[in-house]
Amino acid sequence: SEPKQGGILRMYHRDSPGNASIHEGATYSLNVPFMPVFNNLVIYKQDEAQNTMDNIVPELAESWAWVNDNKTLTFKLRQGVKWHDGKPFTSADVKCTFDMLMGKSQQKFRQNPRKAWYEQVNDVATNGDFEVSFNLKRPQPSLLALLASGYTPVYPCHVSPGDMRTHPIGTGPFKFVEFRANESIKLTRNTDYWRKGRPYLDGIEFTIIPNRSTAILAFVAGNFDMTFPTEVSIPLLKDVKSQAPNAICEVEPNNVSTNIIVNSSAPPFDNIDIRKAMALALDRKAFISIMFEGQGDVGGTMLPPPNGLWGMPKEMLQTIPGYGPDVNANREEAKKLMQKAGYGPEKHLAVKVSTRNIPVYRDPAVILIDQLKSIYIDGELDVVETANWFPKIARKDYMLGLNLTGNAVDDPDQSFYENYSCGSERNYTNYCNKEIEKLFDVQSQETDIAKRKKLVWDIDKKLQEDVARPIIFHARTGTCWQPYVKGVTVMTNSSYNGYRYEDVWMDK
Amino acid sequence: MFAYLVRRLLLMLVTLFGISVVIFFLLRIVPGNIVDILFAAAGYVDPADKVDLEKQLGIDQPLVVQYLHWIGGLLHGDLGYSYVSEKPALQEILPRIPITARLAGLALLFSASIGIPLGVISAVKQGSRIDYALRVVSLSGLSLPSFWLGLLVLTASVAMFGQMPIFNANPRSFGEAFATYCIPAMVVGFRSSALTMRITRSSMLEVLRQDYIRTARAKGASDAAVNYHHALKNAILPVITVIGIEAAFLIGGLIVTETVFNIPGVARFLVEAIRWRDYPIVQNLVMFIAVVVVFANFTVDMLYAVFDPRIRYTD
Amino acid sequence: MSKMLLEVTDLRKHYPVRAGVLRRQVGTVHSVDGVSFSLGAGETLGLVGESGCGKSTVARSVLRLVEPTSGQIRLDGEDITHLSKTALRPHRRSMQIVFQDPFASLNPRMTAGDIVGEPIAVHGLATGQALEARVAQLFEQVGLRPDQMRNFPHQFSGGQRQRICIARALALEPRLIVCDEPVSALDVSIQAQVINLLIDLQKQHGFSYLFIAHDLAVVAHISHRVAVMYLGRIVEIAGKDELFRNPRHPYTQALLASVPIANPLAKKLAPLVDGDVPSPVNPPRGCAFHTRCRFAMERCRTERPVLKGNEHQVACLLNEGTGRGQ
Amino acid sequence: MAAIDFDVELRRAGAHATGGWRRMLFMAQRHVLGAAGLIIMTLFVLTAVFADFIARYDPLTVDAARALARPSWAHWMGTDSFGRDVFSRIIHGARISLAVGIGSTALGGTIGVFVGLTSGYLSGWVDLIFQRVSDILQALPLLVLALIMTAALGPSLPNVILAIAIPLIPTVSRVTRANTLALREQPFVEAAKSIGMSEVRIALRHVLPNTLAPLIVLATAQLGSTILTEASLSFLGLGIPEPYPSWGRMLSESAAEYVRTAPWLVIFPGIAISLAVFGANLFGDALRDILDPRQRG
Amino acid sequence: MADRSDLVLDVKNLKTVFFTNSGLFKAVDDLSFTVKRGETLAIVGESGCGKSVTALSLMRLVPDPPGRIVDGSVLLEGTDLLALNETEMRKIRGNRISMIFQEPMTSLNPVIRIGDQIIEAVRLHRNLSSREAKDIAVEMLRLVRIPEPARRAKEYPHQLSGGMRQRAMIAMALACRPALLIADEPTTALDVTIQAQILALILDLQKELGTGLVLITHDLGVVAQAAQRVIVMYAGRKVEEAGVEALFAAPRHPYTRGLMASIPAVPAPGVAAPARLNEIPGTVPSLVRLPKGCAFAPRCPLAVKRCEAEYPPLTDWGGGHLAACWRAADVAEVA
Ligand SMILES: Nc1ncnc2c1ncn2[C@@H]1O[C@H](COP(=O)(O)OP(=O)(O)OP(=O)(O)O)[C@@H](O)[C@H]1O
Ligand SMILES: Nc1ncnc2c1ncn2[C@@H]1O[C@H](COP(=O)(O)OP(=O)(O)OP(=O)(O)O)[C@@H](O)[C@H]1O
Ligand SMILES: [Mg+2]
Ligand SMILES: [Mg+2]
Repeated sequence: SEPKQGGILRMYHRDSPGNASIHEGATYSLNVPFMPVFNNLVIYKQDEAQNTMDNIVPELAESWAWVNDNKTLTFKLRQGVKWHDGKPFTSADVKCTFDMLMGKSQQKFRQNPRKAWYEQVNDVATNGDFEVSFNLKRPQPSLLALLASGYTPVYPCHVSPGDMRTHPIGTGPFKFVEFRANESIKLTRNTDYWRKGRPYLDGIEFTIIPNRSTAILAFVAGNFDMTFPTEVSIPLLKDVKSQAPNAICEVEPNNVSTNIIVNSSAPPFDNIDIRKAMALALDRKAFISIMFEGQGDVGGTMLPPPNGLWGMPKEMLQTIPGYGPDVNANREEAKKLMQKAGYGPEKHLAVKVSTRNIPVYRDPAVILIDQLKSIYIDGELDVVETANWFPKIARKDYMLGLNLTGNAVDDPDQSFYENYSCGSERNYTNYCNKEIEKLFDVQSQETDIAKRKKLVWDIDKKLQEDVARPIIFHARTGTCWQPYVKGVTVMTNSSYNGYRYEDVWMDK
Repeated sequence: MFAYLVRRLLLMLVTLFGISVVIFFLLRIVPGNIVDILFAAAGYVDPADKVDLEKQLGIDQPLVVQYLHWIGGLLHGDLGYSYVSEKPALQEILPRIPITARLAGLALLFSASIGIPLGVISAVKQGSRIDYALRVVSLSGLSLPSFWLGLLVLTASVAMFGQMPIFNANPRSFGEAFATYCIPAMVVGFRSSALTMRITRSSMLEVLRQDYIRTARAKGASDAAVNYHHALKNAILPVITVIGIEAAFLIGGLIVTETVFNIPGVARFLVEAIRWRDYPIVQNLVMFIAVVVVFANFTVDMLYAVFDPRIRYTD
Repeated sequence: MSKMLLEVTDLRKHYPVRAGVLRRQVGTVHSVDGVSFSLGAGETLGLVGESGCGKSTVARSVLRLVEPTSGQIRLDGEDITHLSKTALRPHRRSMQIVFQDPFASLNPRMTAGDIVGEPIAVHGLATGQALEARVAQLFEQVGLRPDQMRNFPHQFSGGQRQRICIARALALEPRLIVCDEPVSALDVSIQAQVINLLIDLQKQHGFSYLFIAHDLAVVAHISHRVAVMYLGRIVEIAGKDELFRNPRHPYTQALLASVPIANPLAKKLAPLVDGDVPSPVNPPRGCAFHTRCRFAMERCRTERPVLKGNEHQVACLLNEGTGRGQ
Repeated sequence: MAAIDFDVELRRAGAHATGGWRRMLFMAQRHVLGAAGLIIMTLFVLTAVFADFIARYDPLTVDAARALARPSWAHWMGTDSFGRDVFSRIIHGARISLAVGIGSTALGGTIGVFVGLTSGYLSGWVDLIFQRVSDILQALPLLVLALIMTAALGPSLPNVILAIAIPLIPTVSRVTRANTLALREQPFVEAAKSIGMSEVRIALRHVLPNTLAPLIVLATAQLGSTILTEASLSFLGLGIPEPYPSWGRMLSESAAEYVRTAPWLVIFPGIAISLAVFGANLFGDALRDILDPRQRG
Repeated sequence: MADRSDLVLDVKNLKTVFFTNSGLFKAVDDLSFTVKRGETLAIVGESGCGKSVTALSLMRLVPDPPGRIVDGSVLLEGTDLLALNETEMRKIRGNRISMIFQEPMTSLNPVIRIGDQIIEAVRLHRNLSSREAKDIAVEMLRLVRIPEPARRAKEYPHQLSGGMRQRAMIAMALACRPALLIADEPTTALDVTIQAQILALILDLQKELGTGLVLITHDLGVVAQAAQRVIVMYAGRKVEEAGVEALFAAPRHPYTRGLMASIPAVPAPGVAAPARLNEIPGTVPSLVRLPKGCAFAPRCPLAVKRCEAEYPPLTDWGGGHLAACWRAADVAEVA
């Protein structure tokens, strides 16, 4: 049926975000409520489930072009767009935004977690009010993918970063109304939106409910039109289905990998044999069956196909130690390695497995510890409060850590550089392999997708074989909404990019 | 009396000062600060940024300076700014207080209005079936984890009415007000009503053994007059104390209940603030709670004097 | 009065009444307000007076269980008023106390044997077998069976408990025993047993007793000399016979007249005084008794009488300080 | 006048129950609820002590194949999502919960008694300071204090015990202090003083034993509430961490996801907690009746 | 016991027991006595012999459990109190029969004003406005010689001294002009000088109102001064009853005699050294394990075989002097 205008979409929010500034955060708790306030230069098509290069569409840019041997990316900007406070949008705003992201401007973000995305950008230049160019040090086709992420909104020049944290101003389909920490976030329709006829909704209201059972109960009871995206675990999904059979639920990968960070700079895991043995001991199927009742994916660094664009094919994956189907055989091999390292049935290796005090971290850690028992490793869980987690990891004050890595964009550049390049802030394991790093650059510059894929697979395989940061699984989670909610698309290879909500409408 | 009041107030100030020291330094002992958390949320840290941020928030200064700064501000009514929301702490705390206050008030009311009469009945009928039944019920009230009770209530409400009481700051109807405040208050109050009942019972039993009860009987007073006029008047004193102490414990119960019922009151806010190491919020909130508790105790003492003519704080 | 065992001179014990913001002292309970007396070896001094007049406070002060505000306590000529706790310890052996309430005087969680043996153990006078033997001997001395040593206080009757208390007091072979109303809580027929026991023990060992009671007849029975207290002061002190034959203070006379005589043919009771005892916080100025005294003169309201006389001392302004004759 | 069966009345009053066992049996009859509480407590303690023998499975062994099994002969209380046997976890959980309950009560109690005794005995400055400190501790709500403590120390068994124990101190010390002050006035304490006994010895030998009865009553009541506090801390994410199967965490975590789909995960830990707390309170109540001399009929 | 119509109280074979966990306490065993209008009957005996329980039994206030009146009758002005139901009894309590308790400190409700406590007693039984009741209350306070009665009526018990509290108790007990007043050790907790005042007051008022008085005490001195007739109790039983002069002149029961001898008297002049008192050896027996025969036998210097085997019946030795002793005849001789 035809989309209808009107209605306020009521959604619960899982957690109170610290502030309202998307650029200063690294959690989709920020993207979901505040993406609707903004526009990007370009954006992944919001009604397509899979983020691909082909699905990128213009937003504040009307068009883009790669010029100068693919070293310059030029955008023609949309005219007549107004910020929510009425000021006109121009190229200066774009320049301001990216200068700030690159740390080049006077004003500073309190935190700037994605600075590394613009490593290859020399500068951003304006050409009149409605054209900007990104000048690169070397070709980087995937820059466009990064710009299309929900993490890359354009900020207004005339609003300070501090104000953006408390009262964001954007050009997007919804205007920010209020944000009451731990309570609610309210958005209202931007009647002046440049895209005529959008959004359909009169507004969006998020009620912050950190307690999951309360939230789900409220959804089931009809207090909400939609759950927080990708927050419904598999067991809860069953619960929802049984209580509200009409609700529509989708379970999709969210491109978050659960992995083990290994401190290879200190004993015992400085010993590659022990690292390898550990990798061999993993029974990934068991993790997936326990955590997702089977609905999860085994893969390497990159999200596996078909949802992921860059993941290794299955056959290739199975050649990596530890990925073979015969778990017992793997573990026999692992035991040998352990014995080589001096451990055995009489002499167990005591290991601390550190992780955050959140079920999605803790639960796989419990399984991990159980699995390590089979190869003479006695794991002890070391639960760390969020506040102390990062400093602890940064201090290298751990042996094994169980970690979750979310990928904002299904693109190797984002994953590889961030997590595996020497000296990267988020390379928690300090894995540093100059040869592989060279390969990162090679694949990054490759414009031929097929060739790039090959390169990426090889890199991914090597990373797994080095046991830098063994990937256990890629999770899947559910999103549910009431049957009258239409136009929701749950993206299948990212959970950061699909929340513009301008196409969502309610049939009631 | 006046001298007593002044003395009490002075002691209260000493206590509050002590609390401010304890809470301030306790929080600083807790490893991790807001900067760590912010960067943990961002998943990265640039040491220079970190230093900048610490400077900006003033947490690089010596603790004593920070403490004096806080207290100095407090005395001028300036509670500082929340590290997280960057809004004035007062502005964050103030709107949440009435919500929790209403909940707490209702819970106490519920606790007293159920607990006291049942306690009297149970004491008067000591050893009877009613007594046993009431005691078992009240004990089960004390044995249920309050979050569990809250969840049960919510689940039952959804299962039976297909509706869940979701907090609404400005209830439009009585039903909504009931759902918003009364149900959670009853969940909290249930536990403390059990306590109130028990203490009323034992206090009544104690009083019923007193000589003056026998005197009242010897006058020919009826059971009702003996129990409610002569006994309860005396037995109520310890009950008041317990209800006063409950006021402090209530905060604990409210933390859990506000979480379960998703009520944006101060109790849950406090927990969030502790998680975020949002010192300005935590410090000021704890101080606020302490002031309430200290005043509750004070009120109890004053009530004592009202109910018991023997106590006339003359010194 | 050369060889006195106990000499108490101008003993005062004031308890502060505190009030106000700074808990400043706003008043004083004049529990004991200038008491002097002495007690010879083998002698019994009776101390009577109404409830709250400071008898127990005198007793406790003598034993240094409370610290006197001022005054002097000499035991065997040695001033013990200001001795430190350690210096006092050896003297503790010379003086012991028996309290009024035999129920509260015994630790309910100790056996009778342990209670009686404790002083001996504390002073390291005996251990093991010797200790046991000594306790058994003490039990026999106060008329208890040694096999009762293993029983707990609640298994004894009131009179027996008071015997345990006496045995405990005897354990250190003191020369002075302060008896603070030792028979007030006992049954009439048991009271006589305990008094007899005390008299017998005195005859055997030559103890001195400071014997406190509110019952004149009991005091009269056991004492050689009797002191009458009123509101923290001794108002009259004399040999027993003298005092009963010739009470000079109007208060003593009222006390004597108020004792109901167990003879229906005797003169009926006629209360000689009206009203209640004033509070020791604000004792009346002048003679403390003037508010109830039938013979109060103008002078009594302003002037405080002092104890006068030799053998028979009295603090009364009547008849030039000799009190009202019979 | 209605006929009165003296024998029946006497039996009811317990006159026939003389001597050790019969007396205890009578007490059990008179305080049925208390006896029930004692039995529950004893069972839990035995369970905790012999957990290794009673539990049929390792409480920590994960087994994907048997995840979320309903209660059956093989798994009396079913299994959780990790395929761990719920019965075994509850059995082992008794250790944790009782360790928390008894540990924190004992720790808080001991310190509280020490503080209360010293404070009541020394009075003066020490007393004044102790009292102010306990005022301060009392004005900080228990859960808030526990929250900050666990946040400070990290959630581990000893830390949780400590965090729960500290708020107990002021309560216990106040009761002890009040008792001490009352006992100090008792003639038997004065008698001890008069024989030249040292103050410390008097405090330990005469005062302490006589404050014990009310403290035991207080402790049994506190025992229950500490177990509940642990559950609440677990609910707020600050309780005993995995892999220890604490009842509180078992309940609070499965309550969120499995109330309807796998209710056995919620029901059994819930019952275990309530039963333990219930038992402790029942026993505490009866103890109070028995130990309180004024209650004796 | 000549004129029955003159009797206020006629107690027959009263038996009150306590069912306790250490056994059956026969606190009052087969007790009979009468009180005439305006007469004072004293009940003496040592602690625990059942005096208070007797009083409570008359008021039907024995705590149940553990206590129970199991036998006998209590006729107050002809009505058997033990046959009344609770509501009827309530109308009589505080009205026709009232009581003053042993402990003036604890027997008044600490949180209710003195005046109000008296007013309550009045209004429970008289259909009066609160104004009128208040006047009566103040009048009663004046009657018991409390200075400034109107002001005192507004005070709380703790503001009064012990003696005044006992006066207030008396005022409350007499507010409805009862036919019978029971005074259970009304002066034991007071000082001698105050005791003398209170006793004189009670006796005065009794004379004035013509009330029958049961005066319970263990002080033979008080008995001698106040009573017309005396009952001596030992271990729950009446062992002797006589007119006060007859009793003091020639006690017929060895216990009474022992009691009289063991009470220290203000000494006669001339006795220098303290003299031993006559003591009754042994201790009061527990009420649970009473000997089969005479309860006093184990302590009795005159005891013979028969005493241990058979309980002696109360026998009239002339002039209404009753005693329960096999050797009552010999007592006088020995004395
Ligand atoms: N620790 C104390 N603090 C304040 N006042 C006290 C204290 N001890 C005793 N007093 C007061 O001192 C006065 C005398 O008390 P004391 O106990 O010596 O009297 P007493 O003659 O022994 O009385 P009783 O016959 O009742 O035993 C009383 O008014 C009492 O209230
Ligand atoms: N509530 C009770 N429970 C059990 N036994 C009781 C109870 N009240 C009284 N008794 C018993 O009844 C007996 C008589 O007690 P009662 O109070 O009449 O003695 P009394 O003569 O008044 O003594 P006193 O002079 O001490 O007041 C006592 O031995 C006592 O043990
Ligand atoms: Mg005294
Ligand atoms: Mg009595």
